[in-house]
Amino acid sequence: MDDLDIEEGSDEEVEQMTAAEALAMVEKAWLNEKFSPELLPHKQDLVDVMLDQLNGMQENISRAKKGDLKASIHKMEIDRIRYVLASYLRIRLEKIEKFVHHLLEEEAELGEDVPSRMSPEELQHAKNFAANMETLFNDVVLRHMPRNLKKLEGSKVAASPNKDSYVFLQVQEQVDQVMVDTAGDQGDEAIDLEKGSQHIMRYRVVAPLINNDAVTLI
Amino acid sequence: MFVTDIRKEFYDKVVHERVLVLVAFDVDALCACKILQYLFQCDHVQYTIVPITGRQELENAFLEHSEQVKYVVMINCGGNINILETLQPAEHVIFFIADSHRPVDLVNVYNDDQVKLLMPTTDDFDIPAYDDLFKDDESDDDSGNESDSSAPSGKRRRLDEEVLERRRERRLWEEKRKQILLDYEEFSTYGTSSAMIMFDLAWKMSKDSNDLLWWGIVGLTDQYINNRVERGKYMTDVGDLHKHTLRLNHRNEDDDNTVSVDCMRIYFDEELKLALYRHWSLFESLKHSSYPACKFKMWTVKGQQKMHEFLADMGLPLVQVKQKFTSMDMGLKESFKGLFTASCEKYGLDDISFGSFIAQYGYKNKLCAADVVYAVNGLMECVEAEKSATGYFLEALDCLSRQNVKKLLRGLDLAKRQLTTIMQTVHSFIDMKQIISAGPFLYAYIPEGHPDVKFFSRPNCLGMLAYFMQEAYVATSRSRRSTLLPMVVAAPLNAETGSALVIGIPPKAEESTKNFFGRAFEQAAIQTNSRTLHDNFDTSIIEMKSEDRSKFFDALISLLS
Amino acid sequence: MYGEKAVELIRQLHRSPDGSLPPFNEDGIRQVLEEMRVLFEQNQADVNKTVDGAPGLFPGVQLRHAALERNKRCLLAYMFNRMERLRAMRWEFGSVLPPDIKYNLSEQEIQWFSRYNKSLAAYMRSIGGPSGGGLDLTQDLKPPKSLYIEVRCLMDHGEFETEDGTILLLKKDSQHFLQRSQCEHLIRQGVLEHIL
Amino acid sequence: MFAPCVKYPTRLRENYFSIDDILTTQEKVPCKFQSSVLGLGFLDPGAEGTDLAAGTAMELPYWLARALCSRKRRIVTVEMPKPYREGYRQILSADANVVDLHKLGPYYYAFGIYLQSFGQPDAGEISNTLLQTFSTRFRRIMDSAQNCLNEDTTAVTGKLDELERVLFRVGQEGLTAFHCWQSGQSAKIVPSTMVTNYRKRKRQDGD
Repeated sequence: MDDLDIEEGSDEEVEQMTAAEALAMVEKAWLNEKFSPELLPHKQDLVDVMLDQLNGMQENISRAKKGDLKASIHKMEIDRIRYVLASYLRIRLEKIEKFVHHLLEEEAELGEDVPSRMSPEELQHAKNFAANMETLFNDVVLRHMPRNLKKLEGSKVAASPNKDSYVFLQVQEQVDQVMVDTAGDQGDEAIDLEKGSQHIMRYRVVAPLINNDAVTLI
Repeated sequence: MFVTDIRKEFYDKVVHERVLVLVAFDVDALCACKILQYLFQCDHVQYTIVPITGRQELENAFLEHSEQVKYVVMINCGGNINILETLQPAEHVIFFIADSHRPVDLVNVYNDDQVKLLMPTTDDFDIPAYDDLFKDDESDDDSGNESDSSAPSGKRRRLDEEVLERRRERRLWEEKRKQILLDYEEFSTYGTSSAMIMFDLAWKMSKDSNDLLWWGIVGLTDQYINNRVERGKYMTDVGDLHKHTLRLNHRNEDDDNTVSVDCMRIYFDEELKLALYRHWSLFESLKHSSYPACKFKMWTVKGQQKMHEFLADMGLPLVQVKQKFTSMDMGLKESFKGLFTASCEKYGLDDISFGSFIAQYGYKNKLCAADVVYAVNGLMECVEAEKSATGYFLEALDCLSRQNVKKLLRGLDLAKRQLTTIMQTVHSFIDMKQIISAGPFLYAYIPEGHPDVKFFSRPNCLGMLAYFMQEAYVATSRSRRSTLLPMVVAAPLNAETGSALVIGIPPKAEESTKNFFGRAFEQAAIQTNSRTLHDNFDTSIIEMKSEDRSKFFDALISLLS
Repeated sequence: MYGEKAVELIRQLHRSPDGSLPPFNEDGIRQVLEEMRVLFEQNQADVNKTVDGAPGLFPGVQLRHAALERNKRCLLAYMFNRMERLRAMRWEFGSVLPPDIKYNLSEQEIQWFSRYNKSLAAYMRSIGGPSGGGLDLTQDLKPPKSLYIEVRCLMDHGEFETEDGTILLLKKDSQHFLQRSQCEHLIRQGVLEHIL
Repeated sequence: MFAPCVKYPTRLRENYFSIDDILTTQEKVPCKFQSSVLGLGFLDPGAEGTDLAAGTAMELPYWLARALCSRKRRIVTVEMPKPYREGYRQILSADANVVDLHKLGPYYYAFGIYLQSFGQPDAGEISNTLLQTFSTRFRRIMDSAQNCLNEDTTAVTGKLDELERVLFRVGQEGLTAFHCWQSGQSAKIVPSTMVTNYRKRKRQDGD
């Protein structure tokens, strides 16, 4: 990995990163996505850069000699990166399809300059998915129902993520005064999260901390 | 041609290529295949493995899989048949043959470009000289070419004399060649185990480990158990492997505790000729192992008594002997081997032990090489309908891996069933006096309808039966001549097609594994127009139409008398 | 009782094992829709009568309304859960369904499947931007342990061309050492078995 | 395997499309009509006449009972189903482990929670019983899930409610995964379960 030049990466944000750093970030995003009940904001730039990287490596390898041990190691590395990327995107896709109505509703309510959780391509697929589902339901049953029942009520049928589920996390940067509602009725309590410590907490409480990289899910 | 540097001339040639590996149905071949797989996997050599039961399948498999393949490895198949003539390969295809079957086909030996024989030069091949076999150029075409004598008529007479002289020489040469070939091909036998050859390769590449060594050991033990190697040669090979064992396991001697229980440990030990006793009861093992069973004549009341006496002499209570070996008293289990060998000497079972190896890994698994051979073979020749023959071949291949101990345990059970069937068949044949001395050889025919007959439709199991029967017959026979007689056993192969499997084995008295039945079967078949199929790579095993059996055997008797 | 036919559709799905789809019950759906039609018409009539001053009809309207909603929920749930299984099949079987599974689908479900296929393919192609060449998410389902793996052929599959143009014959009981990425999908489809 | 990435037990949560939820809300509640319902007499097989008379007692599925009995309207009044009444509650508190919960209602817990919505006087006690029963049985279920590998578990699961079965399965999957990992089998790429099941069924049909 290290001897491969990543400076060509088109995006400005990730321009200065080394390949190893980029990979570490993708892996972090992957784990967070894997353990979070809701869809997290997309990391399309990272994905694009990594894929670019993969294609570059692939080309290098195709030029390598037969039986070159280095080529084998690079191939292995490619497989591994591809797995992480594919798994990351797969998890997102499953959440998108599962919570499609919920996400599209949220999307519709977004302000002008608030970025979407989904990448444009993911959003397109989500729209297709919702439209396909509606077409199917309409054609087979809804169309034939009495007139006041013909509509698919998105808000009623939408499945939404359970933000009250518990997650394991590791603290990356010290965060003070996190409000946690304790079990029972004693009300809320504030705790400090020490760097490096690990916790089990309700997702709802720590969700904002994931987005600014203060904690990672494990 | 023979390869002298197996690493340079074989491995380095194929290391970046795709290889087709054709593997015959025997334990040695499986072990060799395992070692080769390991080496290929280390170096990312892409390969395809195809199980091969016989000559016909060899041809089919080559036809089907050879597209784009430049390198073919054959394990325990292909050595004793003319590969180029049989397979008609394209010119760029190169065959690497590790095959313990002897004699090696002479065209294979003398082809320098396409056929590379992976066989140790230390083996005794007795290859006839090239000039005695092949005569190049002119002499080849003048034999049939009368028409090209366009020489002027004046010189014709002298020429004619020259030609006559040349023809006479030619005829002599051909007669001599024929005789040489006859001598060379008279006996079929076996050479060095292919697993040993592959282990040697691994060692030369410094890739050897206890796992690979174990496969080498099991391959060699397969030859020993199934009478494919003479005792002397076996001892030499065991000595060789013993050195490797010491080298790879020396660390364990000093600090036993530092080695994780998951590691495999191999050590040399005197092993008893008691099949599977660690996984059975001593009593069952004694009954089912040909050596003690025949020594005691276990099928007679007197024999049984003698065995009980023997056990009592050893100081082993019958209860202990009859229960599972694993649950025998600790003390007895430890001292048993010493007691046993001592009593054996007293009872004339001098030949009860042989040098072999034991592998140990984990807490539970302690296996001796011979038992592994029985188990792998039991699995490979399983006759249950659940899987096809090739399916069981692959099961057997699997069970050699340490992580598949479960499959090996199943193999042990299947092996017990094989041995039980063999023992019962031998007993009933002896009781009913169904083993016939046909004159020049002993003969037994397993009739159809026998419930366990399907076991003997597999060559190796039929072989085990033949050797057990021969030993039992010799033990009961008063005439000393019986030890000088070879034996032929036939068993039904396929009831629908009405075919039988026939095997011939050399006389008991003979130390050598040389077997002349391959040639004899061939001639008897030709003389009687019997419908036979010489498909097995071991030429002393053939298939034939059951209807042709009597005329075939009549011819065989007169041929050998 | 109202809603019985509808819940029977749900029970049918509940009984059928994971990964299978019972035949599309067109007749059952028609019957539920018919029940809904009748319920609706009776309610219309009762509402009209109530507007005209007839007393005591409200409880009946209430009951029928609940039944209508229940029927709708069951029908949609029937459709949705079938769709979910079909979606899972896209990931497990690939873009072409076995014929006897296809046989159990309605025309509209087949259409849904091909639209889903199309949208998914378009999405996978778009990954990595226009120059990225896409990423097949149906591959790489397990973290790779090694570049090459040993596989065993469980059935006669015929010829198979690997990435580098090599042609292999995948014949039952032959065993091959191949690049993992090239044969993973065949393992998933049960053609090959991964040998450790 | 597409599923393993996100494993929320949505099966157990209320959801418009949930099969389990639909089946739970299909469970019967004993009801008594407070007002007569005109023209729907046929719903009660024991009734005479075209109307359902006030005072008629019959069991209605939960979804219907709920629609007819709320704070706003009381077309019916409800009683707790037998398995949630005092008698069974006592049995459960005596030894919850031996009770066949599946027989008491395949969705015993979920349905019990739904029943709370009627605001019956013994709602609190029912809720206590559910909690007690669950925590008593949970230990045992997890214990047996962790201790029978490759065994026929129908004897154990037969007496479990649907929620418990899901938990049992999760426990078993964990155990199998652990054993796979232990024996080095976890790296093995396996055919998709759908494909395996599909083939199995096909083979059976073939026989």
